[in-house]
Amino acid sequence: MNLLDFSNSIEGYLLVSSILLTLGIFSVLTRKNAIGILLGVELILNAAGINFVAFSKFHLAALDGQMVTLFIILIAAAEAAVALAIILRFYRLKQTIDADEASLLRN
Amino acid sequence: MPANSALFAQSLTQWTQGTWFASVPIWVWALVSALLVIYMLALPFGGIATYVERKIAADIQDRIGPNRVGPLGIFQFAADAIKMISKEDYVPPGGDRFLFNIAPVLVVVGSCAGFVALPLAQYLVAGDINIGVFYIMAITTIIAPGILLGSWASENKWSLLGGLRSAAQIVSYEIPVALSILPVILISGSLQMGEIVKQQGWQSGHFWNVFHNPFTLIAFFILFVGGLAETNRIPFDLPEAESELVSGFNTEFSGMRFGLYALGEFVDVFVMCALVTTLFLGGWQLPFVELDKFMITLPSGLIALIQVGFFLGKTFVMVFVVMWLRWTLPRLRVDQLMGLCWKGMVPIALFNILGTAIWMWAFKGQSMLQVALGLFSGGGSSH
Amino acid sequence: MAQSCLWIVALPLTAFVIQALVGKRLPRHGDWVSVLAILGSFVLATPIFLKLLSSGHVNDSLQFNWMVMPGVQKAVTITVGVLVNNLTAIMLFMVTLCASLIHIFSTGYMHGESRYHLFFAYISLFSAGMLGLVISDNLLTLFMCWEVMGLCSYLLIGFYYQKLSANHASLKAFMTTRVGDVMFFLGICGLYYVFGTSNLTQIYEGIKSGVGSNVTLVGMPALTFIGFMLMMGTIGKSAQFPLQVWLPDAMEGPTPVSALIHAATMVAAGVFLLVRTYPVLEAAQIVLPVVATVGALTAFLAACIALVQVDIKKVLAYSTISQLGFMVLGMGVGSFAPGFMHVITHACFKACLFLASGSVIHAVHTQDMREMGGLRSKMPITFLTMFIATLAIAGVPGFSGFVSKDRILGDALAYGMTHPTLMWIPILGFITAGLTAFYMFRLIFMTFFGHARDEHKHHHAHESPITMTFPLMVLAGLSFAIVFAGPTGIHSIDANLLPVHWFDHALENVKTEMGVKGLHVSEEVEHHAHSLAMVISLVVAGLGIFLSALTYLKKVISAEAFEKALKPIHTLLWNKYYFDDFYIKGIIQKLFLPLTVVMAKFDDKVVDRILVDGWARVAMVLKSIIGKFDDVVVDKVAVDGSGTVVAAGGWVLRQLQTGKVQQYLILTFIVFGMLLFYMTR
Amino acid sequence: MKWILLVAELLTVGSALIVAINPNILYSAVFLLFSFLGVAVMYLFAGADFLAGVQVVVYVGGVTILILFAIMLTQWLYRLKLKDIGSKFVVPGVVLALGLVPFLHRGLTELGKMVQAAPPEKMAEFAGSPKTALIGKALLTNYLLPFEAITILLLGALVGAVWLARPKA
Repeated sequence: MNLLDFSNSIEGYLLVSSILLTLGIFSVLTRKNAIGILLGVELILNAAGINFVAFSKFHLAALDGQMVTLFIILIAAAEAAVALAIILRFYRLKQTIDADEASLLRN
Repeated sequence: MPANSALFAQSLTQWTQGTWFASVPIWVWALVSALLVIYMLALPFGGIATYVERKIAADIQDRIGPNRVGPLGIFQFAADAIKMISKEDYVPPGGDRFLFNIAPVLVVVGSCAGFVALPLAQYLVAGDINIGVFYIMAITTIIAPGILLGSWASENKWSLLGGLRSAAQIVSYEIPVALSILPVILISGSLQMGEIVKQQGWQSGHFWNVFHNPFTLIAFFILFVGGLAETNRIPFDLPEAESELVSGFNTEFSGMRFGLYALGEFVDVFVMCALVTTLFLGGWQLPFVELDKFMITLPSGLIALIQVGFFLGKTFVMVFVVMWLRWTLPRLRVDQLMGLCWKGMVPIALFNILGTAIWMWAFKGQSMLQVALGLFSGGGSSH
Repeated sequence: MAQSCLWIVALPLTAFVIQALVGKRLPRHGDWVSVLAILGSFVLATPIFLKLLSSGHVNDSLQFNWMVMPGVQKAVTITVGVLVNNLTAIMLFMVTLCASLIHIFSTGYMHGESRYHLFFAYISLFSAGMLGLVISDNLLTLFMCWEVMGLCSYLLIGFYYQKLSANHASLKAFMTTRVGDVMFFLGICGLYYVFGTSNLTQIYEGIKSGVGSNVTLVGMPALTFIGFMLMMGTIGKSAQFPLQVWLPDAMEGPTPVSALIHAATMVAAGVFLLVRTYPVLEAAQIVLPVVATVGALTAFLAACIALVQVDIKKVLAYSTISQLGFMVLGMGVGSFAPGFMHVITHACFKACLFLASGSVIHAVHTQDMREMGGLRSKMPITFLTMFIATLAIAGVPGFSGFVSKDRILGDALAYGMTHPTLMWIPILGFITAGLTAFYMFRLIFMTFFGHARDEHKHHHAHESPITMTFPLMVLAGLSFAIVFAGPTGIHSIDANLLPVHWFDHALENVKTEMGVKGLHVSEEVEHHAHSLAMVISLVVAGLGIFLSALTYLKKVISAEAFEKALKPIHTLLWNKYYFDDFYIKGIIQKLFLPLTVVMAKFDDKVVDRILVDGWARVAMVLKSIIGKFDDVVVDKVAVDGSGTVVAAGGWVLRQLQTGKVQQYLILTFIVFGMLLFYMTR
Repeated sequence: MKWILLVAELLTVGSALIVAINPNILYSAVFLLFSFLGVAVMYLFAGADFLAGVQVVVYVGGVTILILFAIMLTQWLYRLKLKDIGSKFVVPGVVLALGLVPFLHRGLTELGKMVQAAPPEKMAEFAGSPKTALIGKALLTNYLLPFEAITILLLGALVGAVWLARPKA
């Protein structure tokens, strides 16, 4: 059986993605915890991915959007790995992961 | 309608032309059959497997094993189930109740969801998704967070260590497993499990994928060992190493939650073995027999039964091997485990992919069997 | 066929790579790699030769683009490839045969040497170069292989690099051949200029259709210039007058090298170049007589020198030069087929001679014939084979040398009859033939007959191992006339007696397809000349043998007396006509050294003093001016001013940077919101 | 079948909400997982079967586990010091986020109107076709350069992460 052949409208996707983006921004801004910021970033990336996929089906009916989403996912994976490595390093340095503490380059 | 849908769905829609059945959309039947498969197969298997394992353990260790409940203690698992259900539902006070509750559910869901794509017979498959293999690989990854969260939620050093080990181990062994599946994908050119199985038939010329070429033979073993590691079975059961961590990630779990963990593990083992069977051992295909010949004569239901029989037979042989290993092999160290994965299996799996690609290119996708036959009959016989 | 030719070249090349990289670590220092490789080439070359024998005609070619260069009008595409015709087939067979035999010989001769593997690496590379030269269908790749062979010759002559003389000899060989090679390259450029290609087949076609007959280059007809240049290449490579000085010194190398490179193949490559480009030479009218003159002169002078040499290898070296002179002479007078045939026959018997001498040297550990003698009983196989080869080179009927040399002389005689002014060319040829017989038998007698002059060495002498004698036997077997023509080799008789004419058939075919006119004289003149030439050459050969027998065997005539009587000539010959002194003392010291001195003076006075130092002064003055400007204007005003400005701005902006990620993000998002507002308004 | 999509969307949004507002970073991570799953189902319904699989494998199997690891390694475990709302930017964050919603929705919906929807039969045909083979072809033809670039990027990220997180020398 093929799970793919259902017809629906694009607005739902757009709404969801915009909400995800908003929430992502929110959590990026309000978290003190660096990992929390990372979570927000992941949400934002997902919002972007949803947009691309939606448009690739409803607007183009072609594969391009999905390719972009694929690349987004891969880049997100790399970003998560590096970010978490950095966070661990930072933790080892300062015994905390409060993003505000990462201000050695201030002024 | 896509090619291989549920047998019930097809035949029902044929039998019930004009009745109200016909008005019911196809996916309902697919869903029904999926649920049937899961609840008629997964849960009983989980139960019986415990009993069988204990019996096998007893035989290997020259004991009698469970023999009280029922003849040969055959109802032991029912007793276990009752005991588990009736036990006190205990959550460690310092623990995190919410995570403690959802963790086992994640594990069970992750392992049971794999059933959906398993082709029990040519037409008896809940959902023959066109990314079937990939779907199973994906959905079984939910197990890892389940174990990790559960181990964390029960406030316990041993549990946490076990959970961390398990997560690391599962994430690492995802890679050789996926890489050793790729050769089969190269051969069959499809991720659809029904398709993969159909191509391993006797009539399609090349035999089971294990014997397709030397590299798939290696890949088969890598997939099997990696499956052992992913399901935390001996010799890779560091997450629940009794001698080091009390009982690993499920130390604090008791009652039905522990039951869920156990069920999840057994079902995961079954799914892994079924995956191995489907990809490499020809699934429901009968060896040396072209089933399509009989299709005309036999009733389709009987065919389905034969195929299911063969599928389950092969799968249970693999499961038996798993249990046998459990009581045979010692446990690895953590560094040995990771070393085996990253230094041993991943390179070999990559080499397999390359070799299979070269083989497909060199012999135009013929199996060793076909090549040999082609040699004897003079000239490559391409089906 | 062409592909197999590629393999023929590729095998020794791979052998070279293997030997050069890991040869030392292989068992037996990996000589088997080279031997197997060259034997494989031989096995591959044989079917081509057999096809030639059976069908009498082979022609196949293979081409692919090497480089495509954007030209002025149209893109210039340089194609390289393989051209297999009868010449190629014969040469391939000969070269692979000689090379494999000499490889086998070397396994015995070089045994226990240090840098054993390098020796085999070099000769493998050399074989690859020679075979590549033979099969290459255009002059560019031919030139490359030509240079590769030059390099190998250099490396192998200097193989015993501990010996100073060997170093000098290698340098001498390299430098001397350089002269010819540069000319040859100029010739290739000229061909490119005229025909727009370096592909031989296309050049043949162009010659047939008369292309370039009216093009002029550096003031003379282009084809003439090209012809001379190609001739210079030949002169350099196959040691013709006046560049013959390097070949005798090349004998510093190991004897198998002398046999392979400096007798059988490489020096013959020069003649092979003449053969390949023969249509061009014919089209250029006045080149061929010059070629003939050069050949005759070389043959005669070298033969004269060979009379007085006492080093066995030196004798052979000079005989090589003179035989090459014969070939060039043949080419010059237009006897195309015999000249090429002499290349082949000479390769066989000269390789045999050299290997035999190598075996002798191996036995007595000296190269001075005066210390040898009476070795016949000690080393019978060597003696027999060397004797056969000597008969061949001396031009005794029934042996291969006679066939080719007699025909060359016959054609030369006919040529002389038609052009009486050049009559002295055949005469020189005949004299040289006599001299050849004389000094060759002198060598034989001094080496093998008579009593042992050095008892010690004679005592220790012994027959060489089978690996060294087997090649001798094969090559001696190839020195019989029956291989190339009738049993006696006398053209006019056995033409109807027992026609063994594969060589002539092959050459006829290739002549037609190359469009070679060859020697054109009237029928009866030719027949007359040939019969006459046969008689004369028989007489002179017999005379030479007889005289040398009298002199060195029976001691009736005393060589010393002659030496006393003809002291000046002897010294002249002994010093090789002072050629080396002329080149070194004369050209290099008198010409080049003063030139370099003048150059140095010019560089010192003009370039350094005036240009460099003068410019320095100018620069000093400018510097001071610019320095002022820099201080006042640039530094004070521009740099410091802008610096203060930037510093102030930086202080202002720095207040923004709090190091708080989220604050930055907020700014970012505010800007983003403005953008959205602007866009969706 | 629409209701499955609806459930997925609700799951996504709801768990994203919890991710955003839950003070416990660990819960945020857990619900991020659910949100990812919902997004995967949405991909499935948008005709991106392969992408759904990739989403689950990479995010659920990879990123979530990484984040959980990081949390467990960096937080002081057993006195759950995980409460971390209360950065100074709550108010501007809330304002900014809420202020962004109308913009976004307006822009996106208008964009959705602006785009002329593809012809439905084409859309259905596209949505119905399995994507794996197509994506594979595209990766090796049109998207070869980005593909290679991504591989280099991943390699770099791998090495960099290992180097950053290496134990103290």
